[in-house]
Amino acid sequence: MNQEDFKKWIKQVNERIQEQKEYLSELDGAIGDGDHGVNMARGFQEVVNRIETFENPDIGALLQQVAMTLIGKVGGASGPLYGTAFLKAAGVLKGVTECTQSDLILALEEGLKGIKMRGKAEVGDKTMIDVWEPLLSKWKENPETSLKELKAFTAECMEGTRHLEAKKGRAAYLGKRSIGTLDPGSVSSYILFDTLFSNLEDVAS
Amino acid sequence: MNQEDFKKWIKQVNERIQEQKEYLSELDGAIGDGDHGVNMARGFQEVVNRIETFENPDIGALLQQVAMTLIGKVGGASGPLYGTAFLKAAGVLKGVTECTQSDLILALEEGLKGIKMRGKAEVGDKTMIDVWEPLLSKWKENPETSLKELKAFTAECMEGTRHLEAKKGRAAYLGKRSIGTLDPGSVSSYILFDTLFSNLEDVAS
Amino acid sequence: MKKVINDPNGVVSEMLEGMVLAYPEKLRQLEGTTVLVRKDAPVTGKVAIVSGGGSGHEPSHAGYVGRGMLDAAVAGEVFTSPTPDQVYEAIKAVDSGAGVLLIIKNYTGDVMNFEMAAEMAEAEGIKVAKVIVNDDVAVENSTYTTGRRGIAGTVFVHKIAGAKAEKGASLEEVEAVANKVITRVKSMGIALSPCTVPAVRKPGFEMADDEMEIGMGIHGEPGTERTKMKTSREIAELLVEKVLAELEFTNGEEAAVLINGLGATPLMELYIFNKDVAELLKQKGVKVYKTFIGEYMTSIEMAGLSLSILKLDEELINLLDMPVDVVGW
Amino acid sequence: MKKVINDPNGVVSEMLEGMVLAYPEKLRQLEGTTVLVRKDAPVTGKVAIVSGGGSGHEPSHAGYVGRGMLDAAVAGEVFTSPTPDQVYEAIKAVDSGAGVLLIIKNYTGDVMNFEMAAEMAEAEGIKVAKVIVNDDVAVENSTYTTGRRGIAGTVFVHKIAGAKAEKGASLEEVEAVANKVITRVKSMGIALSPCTVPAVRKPGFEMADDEMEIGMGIHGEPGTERTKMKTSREIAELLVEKVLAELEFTNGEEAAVLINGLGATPLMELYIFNKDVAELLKQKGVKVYKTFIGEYMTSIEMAGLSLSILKLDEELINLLDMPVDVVGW
Ligand SMILES: Nc1ncnc2c1ncn2[C@@H]1O[C@H](COP(=O)(O)OP(=O)(O)O)[C@@H](O)[C@H]1O
Ligand SMILES: Nc1ncnc2c1ncn2[C@@H]1O[C@H](COP(=O)(O)OP(=O)(O)O)[C@@H](O)[C@H]1O
Ligand SMILES: [Mg+2]
Ligand SMILES: [Mg+2]
Ligand SMILES: [Mg+2]
Ligand SMILES: [Mg+2]
Repeated sequence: MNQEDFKKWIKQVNERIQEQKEYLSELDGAIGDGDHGVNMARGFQEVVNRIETFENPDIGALLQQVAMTLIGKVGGASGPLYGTAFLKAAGVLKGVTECTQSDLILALEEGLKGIKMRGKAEVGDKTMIDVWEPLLSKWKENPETSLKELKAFTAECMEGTRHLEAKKGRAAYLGKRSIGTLDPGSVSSYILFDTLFSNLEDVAS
Repeated sequence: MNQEDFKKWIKQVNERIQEQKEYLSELDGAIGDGDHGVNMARGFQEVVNRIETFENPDIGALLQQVAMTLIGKVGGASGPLYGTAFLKAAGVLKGVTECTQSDLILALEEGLKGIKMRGKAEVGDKTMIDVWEPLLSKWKENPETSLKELKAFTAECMEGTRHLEAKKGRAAYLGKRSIGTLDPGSVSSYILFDTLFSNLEDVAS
Repeated sequence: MKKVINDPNGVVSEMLEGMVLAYPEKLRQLEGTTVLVRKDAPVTGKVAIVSGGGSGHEPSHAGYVGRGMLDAAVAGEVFTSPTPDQVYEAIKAVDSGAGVLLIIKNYTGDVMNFEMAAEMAEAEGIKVAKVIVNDDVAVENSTYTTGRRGIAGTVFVHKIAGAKAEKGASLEEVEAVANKVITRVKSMGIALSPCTVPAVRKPGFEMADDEMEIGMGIHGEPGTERTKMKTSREIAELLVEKVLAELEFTNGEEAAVLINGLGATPLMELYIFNKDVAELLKQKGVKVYKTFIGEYMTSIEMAGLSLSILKLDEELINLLDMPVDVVGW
Repeated sequence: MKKVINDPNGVVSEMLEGMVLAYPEKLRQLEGTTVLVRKDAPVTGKVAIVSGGGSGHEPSHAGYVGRGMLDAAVAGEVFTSPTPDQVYEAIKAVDSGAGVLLIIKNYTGDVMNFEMAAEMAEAEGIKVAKVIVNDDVAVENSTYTTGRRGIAGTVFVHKIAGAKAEKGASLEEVEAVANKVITRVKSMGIALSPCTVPAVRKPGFEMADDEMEIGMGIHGEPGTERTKMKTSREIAELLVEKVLAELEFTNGEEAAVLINGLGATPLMELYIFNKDVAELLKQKGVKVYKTFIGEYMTSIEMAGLSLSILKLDEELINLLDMPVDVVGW
């Protein structure tokens, strides 16, 4: 993937976030404060506005800009978390203009570490980590996994948050009442990865 | 009518006010502040509680107590108005133990004067006066009018307030929007007179 | 009806009790009445000020009882003028011999009940003066009708007459400054939702999701007109125009602006509305001396707001700025 | 959604503008930010205090900016923590060299964004301390989870830390007294209706006419439990018990009580509720030093209330009683 592919991916993420804005907010309304869709839509729209004119082929530089925009525009819990994730990934891809699958996995793993460092949550706490962590371990351990399979697994991870009781983030205050609803951040993370895998399909074909 | 008949009348007025409490408040809700039923019900209930033990055969004394209770318990516009009406009527019937029809008309006329003095309204302003004034003039001019006819005329006067634009009281602020609803005070005055005429029928028979 | 109450018929007495329990250093209840007086009433040598009306307008009126404002507030049932005996008790309790000013909002009921109380007090030899507040420009002025209602602008009368009395002015002087405020303050309100009198248990009227009432009173009574919901800017244009039409600002006279929430409207909306009002006033060359935003004269839990503008002069500015020790200012 | 607004996505900036227009002698907006600072910031030699969070809690937080309380308030989007760059601008603008205390409510988003800002400021050589308020006893305390939320009790932290800083205390001392308040203040709330984030245009959840939520936060998030509507007395029993379970009053220690309206609940109901709370506290032998009733930390137009109790000592009493010059206290 080159800088153009990354740009395309980010734009597609934005499109899907805009489409799913109400759905994400509705999920957050059920177990949080109802703003996740609005937050993500505000942030990614601004990201897309800014990268439009981004010319530097350095993928790390691009992701660094994405990160700073998310940090400065999303707010809430998801802003620093996604922001930190992109920031850490950018560090890995600094100076890289053509990113291989293993570069990508490495960068995303750094991103996950950033999320965990910032938010101090673990797998099972009903957060976006419940998508990131199992997905990235699976991908790393089996780099040959088909994109189709990865997509299905991402969806599975997202679905898996439904029966969890939230331990971190706003939903944690609901205790057992948080069970039965998908974690909104896991849904936005699903969108991120699902779109990534679609893009990799395109790049491959 | 003796003191017992007056007591009976007042008790029956109270019964009907309690029955019609919500209706009176609803009318007041449409063009005023929605409390006329509550106000009248509170006041007349207290009146009945107090006259229960009233022994003095002096009708004026009885009405004086009714007046003071209404003044002290109803509040709003209707409290001072009905209170003043009863107070003035009480003045006419001071020392009277057996009240003739002409005594009664005289007392009610004084009551009407009290209402007009206190509230400074006139016929046509969409207030209780639109029942009191035409009814009492008719009765005074034709003392032979049958009770049945008087009852029908009272209802007519009350109905007549529907098409009027309010000029006094809270409904006045609605201007033309006050047209189309009965004046709540006219409905409570209708109850007062309709019950009086039923009582006179009983006394006569 | 969903309210944090116990007995729908006991709200007034429980509320007064709750206030006295909260502010025992400021307020005292006259036993057996619905009257709250300044803890230190009667204040020797000072003209006393009594106001009141139906309940449901909190913090009006008891929230303005204290040094620099009212000496007593008389609470009626919800939206129902208090009865003359209650007002009479208030007058007796606060008079120190210097006389008592009654500040009455122009509603038939309030006027009649306070007048009857004044007659009773005068019969006892107490000097009583009355002023009648009629700041609501939503209704046309007419001597043929009841005239205009008193709404949120009344709190400026409380504040300024209260300051004047605190400074030791005579009853005539306090009455005069109260009347001065009354001629110089104009108000108008709008509502987005009705309110529910606890004893009635349902709202006074219904309102669709895209409708608003213009020219709202403060008793849950309908306004003068119903329209489609407007933006803050449009509402500001409407109210500023109506209010300013009756106030001429010349020679750099300054204004006090009161943006009053009716109960359910959050401060966020009042602040946004103030932005629009302030911009319009600036455009029209009206200089704002001071802005007050919050709940001053409410209609239980009605959503909506009113705008009041008071045209100031030096005397009024000084009195407006005098310190007060009350709950609601 | 029926609100007095213009653009649902522009409420925060219009609101801040409206506040500055209303209180130009108190507040100043940092250009290009959503930060309001004391007019005279930075105050030479004084430790500065910065707080903030999502908008929708008005008068929190900008309503507490001024002499004796906060030096800056950072406003996020409605119910959304402000971003680190905004908090960083606030820190820079108010620091006079004596250091800056950040008062943060315990929400993942607030904590992370304020922490990132603190890291940025420290990298610039500014001394920064942080305290995290977690007064809401509705949620069980647990180190395994996020811990408890910060709700209305936060305003006591603002007030008391603000007074301490105003008196010239060092950053360490101000931080210490803030933490002292945090360990001694406990709160819990209930809600009768949901609220609507303007940009979302519909309520976060639904609620039947006879239902209430117990253990409500201040972001329109559901409470910990839903029950049938209760009376004021029953609610008071519930909240007083839960709050007192975590505060031991010994040796005649006194309490400050805050009865905070969430937005749509009228003062009438808060006063009635206070009657019940005051009676229960008396029964339990807790002496109330001072009661605060009104809207201090709201959830836009949500109906409901919270109870906060702060266990006082002499130091806290003195600081609580110090004068302030802010809009919301
Ligand atoms: N400590 C945390 N670690 C990882 N993810 C978290 C954490 N806290 C919250 N999240 C994620 O953030 C999402 C909520 O984001 P958002 O609604 O935008 O912020 P807020 O909760 O501040 O309103 C949750 O659904 C969850 O996936
Ligand atoms: N000036 C007046 N003269 C005569 N009757 C009046 C006057 N003002 C109001 N009323 C009567 O009082 C009724 C309203 O009474 P009520 O609702 O109890 O008092 P309020 O208007 O103070 O709420 C009106 O329907 C009208 O008949
Ligand atoms: Mg959220
Ligand atoms: Mg009425
Ligand atoms: Mg009334
Ligand atoms: Mg949020």
